[in-house]
Amino acid sequence: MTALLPAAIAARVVAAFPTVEARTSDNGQPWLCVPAAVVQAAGTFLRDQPDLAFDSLMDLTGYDLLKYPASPPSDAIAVVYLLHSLRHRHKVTLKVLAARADCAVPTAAAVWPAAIYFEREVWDLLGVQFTGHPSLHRIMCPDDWIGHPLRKDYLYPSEYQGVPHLRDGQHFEHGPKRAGQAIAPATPPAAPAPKGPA
Amino acid sequence: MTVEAITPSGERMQLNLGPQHPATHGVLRIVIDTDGEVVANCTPDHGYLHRSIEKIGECVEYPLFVPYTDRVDYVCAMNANLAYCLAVEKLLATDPATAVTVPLRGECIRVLVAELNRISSHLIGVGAMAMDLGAYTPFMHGIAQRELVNDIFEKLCGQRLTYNYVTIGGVGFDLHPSATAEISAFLDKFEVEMVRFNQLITTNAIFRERCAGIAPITAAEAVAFGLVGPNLRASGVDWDLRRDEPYGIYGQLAVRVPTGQAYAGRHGVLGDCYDRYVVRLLEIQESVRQCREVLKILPPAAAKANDPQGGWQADVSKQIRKPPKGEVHCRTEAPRGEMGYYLVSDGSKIPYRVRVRTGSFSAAGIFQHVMRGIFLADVVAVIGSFDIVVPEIDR
Amino acid sequence: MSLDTKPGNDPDQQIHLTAVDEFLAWGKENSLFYLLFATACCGIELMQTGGPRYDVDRLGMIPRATPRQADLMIVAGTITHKMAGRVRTLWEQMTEPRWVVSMGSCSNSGGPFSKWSYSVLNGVDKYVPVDIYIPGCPPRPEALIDGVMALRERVRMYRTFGIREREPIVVAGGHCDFGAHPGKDPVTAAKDPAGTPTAEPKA
Amino acid sequence: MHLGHAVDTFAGWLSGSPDPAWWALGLAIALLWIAPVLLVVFPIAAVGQIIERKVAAAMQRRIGPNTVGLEGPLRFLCRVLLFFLPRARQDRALATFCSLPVVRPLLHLLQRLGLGQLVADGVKMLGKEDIVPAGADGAVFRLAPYLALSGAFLPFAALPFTQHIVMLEVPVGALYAIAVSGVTVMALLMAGWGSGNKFSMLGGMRAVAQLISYEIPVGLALAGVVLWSGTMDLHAIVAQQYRPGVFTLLGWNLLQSPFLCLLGGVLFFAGLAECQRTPFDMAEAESELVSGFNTEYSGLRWGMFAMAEYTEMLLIGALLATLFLGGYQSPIGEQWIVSLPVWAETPLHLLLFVGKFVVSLFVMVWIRWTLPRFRVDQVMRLCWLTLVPLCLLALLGLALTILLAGGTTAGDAYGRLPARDRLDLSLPGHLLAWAVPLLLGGALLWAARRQHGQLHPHLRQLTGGRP
Repeated sequence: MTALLPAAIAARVVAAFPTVEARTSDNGQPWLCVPAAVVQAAGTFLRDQPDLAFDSLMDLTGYDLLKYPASPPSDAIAVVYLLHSLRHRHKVTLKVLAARADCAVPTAAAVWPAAIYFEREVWDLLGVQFTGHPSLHRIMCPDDWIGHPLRKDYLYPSEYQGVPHLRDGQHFEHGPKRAGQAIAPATPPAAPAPKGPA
Repeated sequence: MTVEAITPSGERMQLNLGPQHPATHGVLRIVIDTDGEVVANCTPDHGYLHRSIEKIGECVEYPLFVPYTDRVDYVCAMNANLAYCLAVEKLLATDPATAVTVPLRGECIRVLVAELNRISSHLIGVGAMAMDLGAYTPFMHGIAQRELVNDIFEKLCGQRLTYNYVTIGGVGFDLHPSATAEISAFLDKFEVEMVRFNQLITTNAIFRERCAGIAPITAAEAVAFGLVGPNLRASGVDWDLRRDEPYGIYGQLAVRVPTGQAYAGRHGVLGDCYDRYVVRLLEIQESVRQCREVLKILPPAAAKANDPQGGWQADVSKQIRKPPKGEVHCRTEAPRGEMGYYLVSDGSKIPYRVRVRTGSFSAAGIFQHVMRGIFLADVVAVIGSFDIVVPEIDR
Repeated sequence: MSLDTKPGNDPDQQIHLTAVDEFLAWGKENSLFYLLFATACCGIELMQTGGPRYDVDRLGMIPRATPRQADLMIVAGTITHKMAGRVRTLWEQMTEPRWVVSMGSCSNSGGPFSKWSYSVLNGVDKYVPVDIYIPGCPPRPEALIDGVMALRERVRMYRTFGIREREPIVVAGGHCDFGAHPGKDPVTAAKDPAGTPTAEPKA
Repeated sequence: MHLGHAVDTFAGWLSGSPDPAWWALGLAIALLWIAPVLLVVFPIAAVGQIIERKVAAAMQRRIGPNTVGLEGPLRFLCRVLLFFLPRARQDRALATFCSLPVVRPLLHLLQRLGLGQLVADGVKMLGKEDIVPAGADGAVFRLAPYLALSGAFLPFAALPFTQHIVMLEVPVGALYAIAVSGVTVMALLMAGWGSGNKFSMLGGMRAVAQLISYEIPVGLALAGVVLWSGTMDLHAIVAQQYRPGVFTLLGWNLLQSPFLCLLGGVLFFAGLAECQRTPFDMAEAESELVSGFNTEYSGLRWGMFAMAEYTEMLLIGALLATLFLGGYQSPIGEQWIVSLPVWAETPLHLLLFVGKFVVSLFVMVWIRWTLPRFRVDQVMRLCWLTLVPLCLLALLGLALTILLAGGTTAGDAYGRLPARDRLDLSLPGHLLAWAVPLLLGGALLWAARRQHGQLHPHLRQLTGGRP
């Protein structure tokens, strides 16, 4: 039951997987930048090594780096794995920077079954394709929803199944110009707004 | 007897449980393949209450997001506020220039209201499970007790359900003068009521028979599927963030952690529905004890709000406008398990990314794995035993 | 037993009912079974209203699980776009003398989520004709009971055998028009889009 | 003398000739013959729904319906009776009538008791839209409520309300009651199938499984009483339970033998299952099947199902009273009542009989609001693995008791002389007849409790020491 320091964990992982790179965030939080190809192997390694024993996946989430003020600005989507070991009481953060064009990351569902639901949410809200996931389909938005809402360049829908999203032609005059909430141009309603579910 | 043998796939039909159904605690829909009595497979369908709270996190300044955390888990809004405020304070603490120290009285009030809200949240969880199995009276007694907690919170911060009371740097208002007397009076009366509640339903033979040995979850499965809180402790895993990763003044309180021990007697299995039910009841008793402990170490109120000893709210207006750039992960023990916030800040006064990880989300993740081969009537018991709240799943 | 005027009930709206209409309306008014339809935070307040302290059972209101046996649908909580179709189906499955109370600002107009949320429906009256709007987030049980009292005004004027008009009134007084919302006129808007037999209430 | 004579004399008096005309007979039947059911059972079943809501509210620290007064129906009567007055005057007349010294407290009491709510619910159901779902099997869907009501009301024909008031004097009254109450099974299946809805179908199938299997224990419990009293005629059974002396209570079948006591309990619980009351109400389990077989019913049809359920509860209470609790006889001082003239004795007996099945209605409502419900397989296991064996054991015990007491002599045609009259048990005989079964039962219970009732030590801490 010995809690390893983050540096020691990073050293162990880098020793086992040379392509992994140990970095620290802007406010000093250490994390490991893992290339997509190595994620599953690194996951099983972290879970099965007796002195690491990362059996509990605290959280698996992601965020869009498009508008993050980094020195080499990147438009990748970061998939974050927050791991914790119940036995040794130590934590580690893995990040996979998936390219925006065809962001695909191998699934971690085989390593931690908890990842099944987390990955479905990241696919639904950020559009990261998890290859090998047992049932990758939208979990939050309706199945016929267009776009992935948590991306920074996401435009709000003007209507859904014929029912206007906003109230009576209201629009975001002083609404959230922040974080890209400009409203998508309303598709000219061909027929009078049909009512009720399609 | 494999599931295939019990319900050959030819005779199955699809049954819709929800999204508007008395037993699904809100708008959760579960499509069940069953032959009428035995469930062969179930696929939960979420998103009916997806209010895009994480996207709102990217549009609203730090302090203005607190009312939305109430609505992530409205049954225990105080704990939800506390989780977010602790995460922001931890983000500010990563840069010594913007560090914030919460006055001691503010910390004590935070733990006091969090534990009181845990009691009222467990009352709904436990009462709803009894109602799903057909006993309406215990639910009404639970709601009667909840009203008393609502009265205390209403006098404290003017709201009955979504409080917006815990703020970044402390709590919104100080305790009104008669608060400590009222709370201890409520706790004494409440313990007598809980004994009657338990005599009515907990040791009832039919209730035990309905919950014993249903959907048992082993410790390894619970950890692998990411179960947290009472659902995890019911499987025998001795893990509670208030004791193992203490935040606020939980370090000074003696936190005792009840875990599942096959309470249902003959048919009972470790980690079954009855264990999850009893662990919540034991946690209610623990919360009552912790509230009394906090009332003892509560320092007297000082004149100024940001007095380090007797104050209740540190002044954070300067720090909150220029938070440090970077990310932080902070988790607290909410009644439905670990509520973890992953904040990414780009230095501006609006967070770059706010991610909420809740207990009900992983509980919903294990439904499909657990509900194979059980009876249709047990699906209701299993949903009730996980004490899920739909906005925690859908956010 | 004069009809004391309440906000939204201007005197020239008094209409005389025949004795039988009046008697049937008295029956409807005093036994409104509400549909168990709690989606979000207002659902918890709805349960508290049915609980021991406020007890709407005193007024003859008991929760019913199936839309067939419910007279009143209290939309308690946020309605998202994914859920909106179900609200419409539930409303269509309710049997005729039916009323809709929109409880809480989320169902009135999207509430705290109306501006920045992409998935919340701004107002349930885009899908179902609403009779009473109760502001509040969540409204107190007293506000809900006051809203039900205002609804009983309308139920008291319900003509079983005559033509019926529907005009939404806001509990907080003052008639505020919410603009042309498609759900306003049930007769024209209520064509059954799917046209499928409602064999199974998607309850 | 039973109602049939009364109907003939009344019809004869109406038409003036000993051979009554068809219309006089019809009118007499309508007024007199169905009076027990129409004037006694029907209103009490209606009031039963308000008893349920008031008792439930009392148990849940609520108040229950108390704000709905009777001004609606009174105003309607006032409009109809005083049609010649303008509305304002009619309202003023009604106001003065309502403020009379006696009327005002009475109306207030009825309002507080919830009678107004009862009328309001009924009136609302009248005005409710009555739809038949598109996918439903129309004829079956429409017929089901009437069958359910008839299945609940028919058995009351054979039950003796008092010595003189019984609708159908048949020598096999007990068998008739059980046979006719089988109709409700078919009604529930028709409702389940007719609604064309998956939830109703499930509810219907569960109802059929439960009702059919619980008719066996009810039948066996009945057989026990028939074995003991030697006859199926309900009149004779009630008459046998009379014992002179102050405590006629001791004559009741329930206290004759522990086996009969056991059969009484079995009849009550099997009766609970017959009318799908918690803890046996999975057929209309609120939380699982939305509302079971009556999911699709609305308006008056649903009201009929509710009325049938409450009438079924009253039926079980009446059967229990007739077979085990001395029918219309009072527990104490039946001698004095029997000596009263007919016009005084009949209302007293009627009141006693009604009192007994209203008490059983209250107990059923009490049980409903405390216990959770069983699962389907637990209900079946309880029926076939516990209730039926218990009944068989009790029947065996009864037969042995009668045999040991020299009840039947060779060549003696069974049934001519009720077993109880031949049973001249002396004091030690009675002690033996009671002691042995009680000891046996006590041992059985103690073993079961030791095996089942083990409470985990932590649970004692929750329930303050007492399980």
